Amino acid sequence: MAQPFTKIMARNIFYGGTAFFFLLFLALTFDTMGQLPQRDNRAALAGEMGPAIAKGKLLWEENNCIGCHTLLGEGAYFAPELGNVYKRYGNSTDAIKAFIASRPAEGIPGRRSMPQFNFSDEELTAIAEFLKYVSEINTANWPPNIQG
Amino acid sequence: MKADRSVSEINYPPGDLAIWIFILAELTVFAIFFAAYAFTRLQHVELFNEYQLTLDREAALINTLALITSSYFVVRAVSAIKVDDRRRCVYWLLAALCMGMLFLLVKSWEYVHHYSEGINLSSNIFYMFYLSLTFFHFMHVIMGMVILVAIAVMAARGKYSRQEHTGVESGASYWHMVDLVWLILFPLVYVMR
Amino acid sequence: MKRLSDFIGIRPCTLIYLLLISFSLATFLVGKLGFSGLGMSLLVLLLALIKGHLVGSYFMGLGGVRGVWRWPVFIWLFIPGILIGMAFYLSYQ
Amino acid sequence: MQYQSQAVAKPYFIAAIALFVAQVLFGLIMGLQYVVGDFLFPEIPFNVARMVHTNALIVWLLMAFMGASYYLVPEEAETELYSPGLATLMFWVFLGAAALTVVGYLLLSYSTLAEVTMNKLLPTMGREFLEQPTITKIGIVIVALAFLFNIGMTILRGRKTVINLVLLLGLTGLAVFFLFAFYNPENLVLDKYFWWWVVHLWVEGVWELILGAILAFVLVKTTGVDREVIEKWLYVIIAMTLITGIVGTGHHYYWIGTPEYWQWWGSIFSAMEPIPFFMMTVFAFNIVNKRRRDHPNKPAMLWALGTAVMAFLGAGVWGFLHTLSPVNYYTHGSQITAAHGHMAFYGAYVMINITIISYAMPLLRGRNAANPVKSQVWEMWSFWLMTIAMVFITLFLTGAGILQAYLQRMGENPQPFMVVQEQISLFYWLREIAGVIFLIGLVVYIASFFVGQNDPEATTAS
Repeated sequence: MAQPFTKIMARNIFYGGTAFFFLLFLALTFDTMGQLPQRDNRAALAGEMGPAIAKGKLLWEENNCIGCHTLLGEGAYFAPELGNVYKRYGNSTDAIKAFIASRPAEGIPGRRSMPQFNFSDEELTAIAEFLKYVSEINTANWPPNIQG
Repeated sequence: MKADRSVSEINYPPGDLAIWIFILAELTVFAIFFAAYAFTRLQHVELFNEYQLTLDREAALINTLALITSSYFVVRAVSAIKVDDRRRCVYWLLAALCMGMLFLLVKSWEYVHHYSEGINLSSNIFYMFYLSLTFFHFMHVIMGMVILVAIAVMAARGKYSRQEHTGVESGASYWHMVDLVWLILFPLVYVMR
Repeated sequence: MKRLSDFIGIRPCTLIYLLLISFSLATFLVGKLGFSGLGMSLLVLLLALIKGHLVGSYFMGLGGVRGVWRWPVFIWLFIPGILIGMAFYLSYQ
Repeated sequence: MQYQSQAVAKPYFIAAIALFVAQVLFGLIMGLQYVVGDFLFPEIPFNVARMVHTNALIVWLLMAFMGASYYLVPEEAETELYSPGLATLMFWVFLGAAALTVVGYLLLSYSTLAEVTMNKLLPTMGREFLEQPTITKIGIVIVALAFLFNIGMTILRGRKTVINLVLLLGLTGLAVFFLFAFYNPENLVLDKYFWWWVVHLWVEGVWELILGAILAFVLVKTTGVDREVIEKWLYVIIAMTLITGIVGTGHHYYWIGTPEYWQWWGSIFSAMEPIPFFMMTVFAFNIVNKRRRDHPNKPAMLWALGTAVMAFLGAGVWGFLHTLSPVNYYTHGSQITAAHGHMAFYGAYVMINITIISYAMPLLRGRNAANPVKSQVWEMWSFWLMTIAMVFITLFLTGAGILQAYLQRMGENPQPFMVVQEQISLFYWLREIAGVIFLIGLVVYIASFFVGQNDPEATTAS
């Protein structure tokens, strides 16, 4: 006698299992959405610097920073992690601004170099405030150390 | 019960192979979760022992009895269909569903109680495990009940018989799996300390 | 099991059911009476594993199966059982 | 080729291969920039090369999926395509949008491109893999909808096989989850959370349905094994894929501001993600062993088996390597991720597309079943060259990643990122060499379409 193994049963398990685990995923997502206010530093977004942070994020995106850097570990792996750069630079937005502004337009011979983006001071402030906001997200102690 | 196959020639479990692959996958997830619970407890023994006492053991006992009883009813339902007694098969399945419903009610009541105390997955590592394990199992009970409803309807429509009852056996196997998981979960999370 | 159930005059599955119920009550009592400690924990674990084996063998019907399919539930109980036992043992060291 | 309208697949396949070449060339540029930092700077900075590399990959995989669908759906449904004209039109729209986007990447600075395409109206640009201008994204949605309509109507009109339904489900999921690309809140954590609904639920979710359906189709065709057997295993495998893969999304939610329980949920479920890949490997070899005939198209069979093995290695094994949260704590965002990404994409999606191209192209070019022997030999050489090169790329990147994690994130004196990069540059050189061999393999692959074309077609006996 052979083991019964029918296509109908396999199909039912596929649909049932998929629906089941998608619902589970939605339930966990629902819980996560409830927890995020305690972790994602949204107070900063609602605060005085909120507009600057939002502008900084847009500048971050429109200059494709993620194409070289990682942010909270996601992105390209060509240039340093920036999720904690504010802390790495001694909790200083000015240091971040100075670094970005000082990149040579023609690069550094033989080495990787960040392009010169010719940002205005206001834009530099926005980016630095965005990076400060990111550094204050609760990331479960990642990265392991200040080097990112 | 008429033995239509002698014991020695059966070398596959009752029900469809596909449901067994599914059962094994589910059991694996639970096994990893159980081991993770035990080893995480090792690092937080006092915390686990303290918060374990906040759980409602009476409710868990009722739930254990409910699931064992419903599993037993499902066994009777399979026996019934094997002698072509469709009516009784449906009755046993309905009885099993009632027990499942009891489980859901009691467990929901527990959840409401936790919720009113502001306990959630992020409260501490014990509640994280307790809620994850029981909620994941809770969803399995719902899933199992959906399956039982489906086979009860099919049985009532006369889709199963003495010769062809793989569907009943498949659903029964899944339901026993749900019971089996709880039989480990109950002592591990509620009693062992 | 069959012979015993014949002797008492109930179905084998009913006998298993009664065993499961009594084991569960015993487990509950251990908690209710506030017993703790390594010995008690391992005893409760053993009861749980036996219950699991009864469900696997008699309710799921794997006890009467030849070959590999006889074993998945047993193995499933065995491996986590060992791991849980080990973790509790270590927590008392 | 049994239905005239299957021919619309051909331009899709050709364009896919052309974009594949572009992808690999830009990959080599990036590989060189890793060790010669100022290479092509500031003309093609790294971020631009990377955008072209990853976006070309995504677009060519999508193109090949569409080509595969246009090829296999009519044959499965046993009817002509609902609208071959729409399929051809959409091909040109898609190709045009892709070409314009790449030209935009290369000729304009990214911020200018954002300005020209009015990103501020609905900012969606500048997130990894979703760098396309918003207007391109809208174009992708339109093309995808037209494509789904065409395929859906064809299936509705004809025979509804499991392969067709699973494929349609996968493609629908692809379109639906892409919509999350348009959700880009100011809150970075929310942004990242739902960004993964595109990226993860694509590659570890619905794309695997597409992969499974294409693989099943090729196996049905080349082995002659009973369709019933293949279809029920297809269901079991994709069931396992989604059971583990959906909650497995949690392995991306360890360190991005999401609650810590994801470390458990993500670890446990993603630890099980290799299982469906393993099942797929076992399944493919079993079916081939049970074959009722020897199909003369040997490379197609080779690619099919290669997909099963390499997807398991790349997605399964290399994924498992760093999926557990205590490991991922040290490897997150390191070269380990890059290693996994390379082998998983090649093993699962590049290879499945080459499988269907390898199977379908001889037929689309008017042959009975297969290419001439010489062409097949070249193609099989390309298989080994590219696959082995990819194994080495992965191994070198893994070496780089382990060292990187060790020097930068562990130990007493963690060193800065750039200092560590200098120290592991040997691995990057070796990776680049393996990359060149991959390119040679790709050249051989393309050459296989042109060599020995006047020879007689291969038959089973040869």
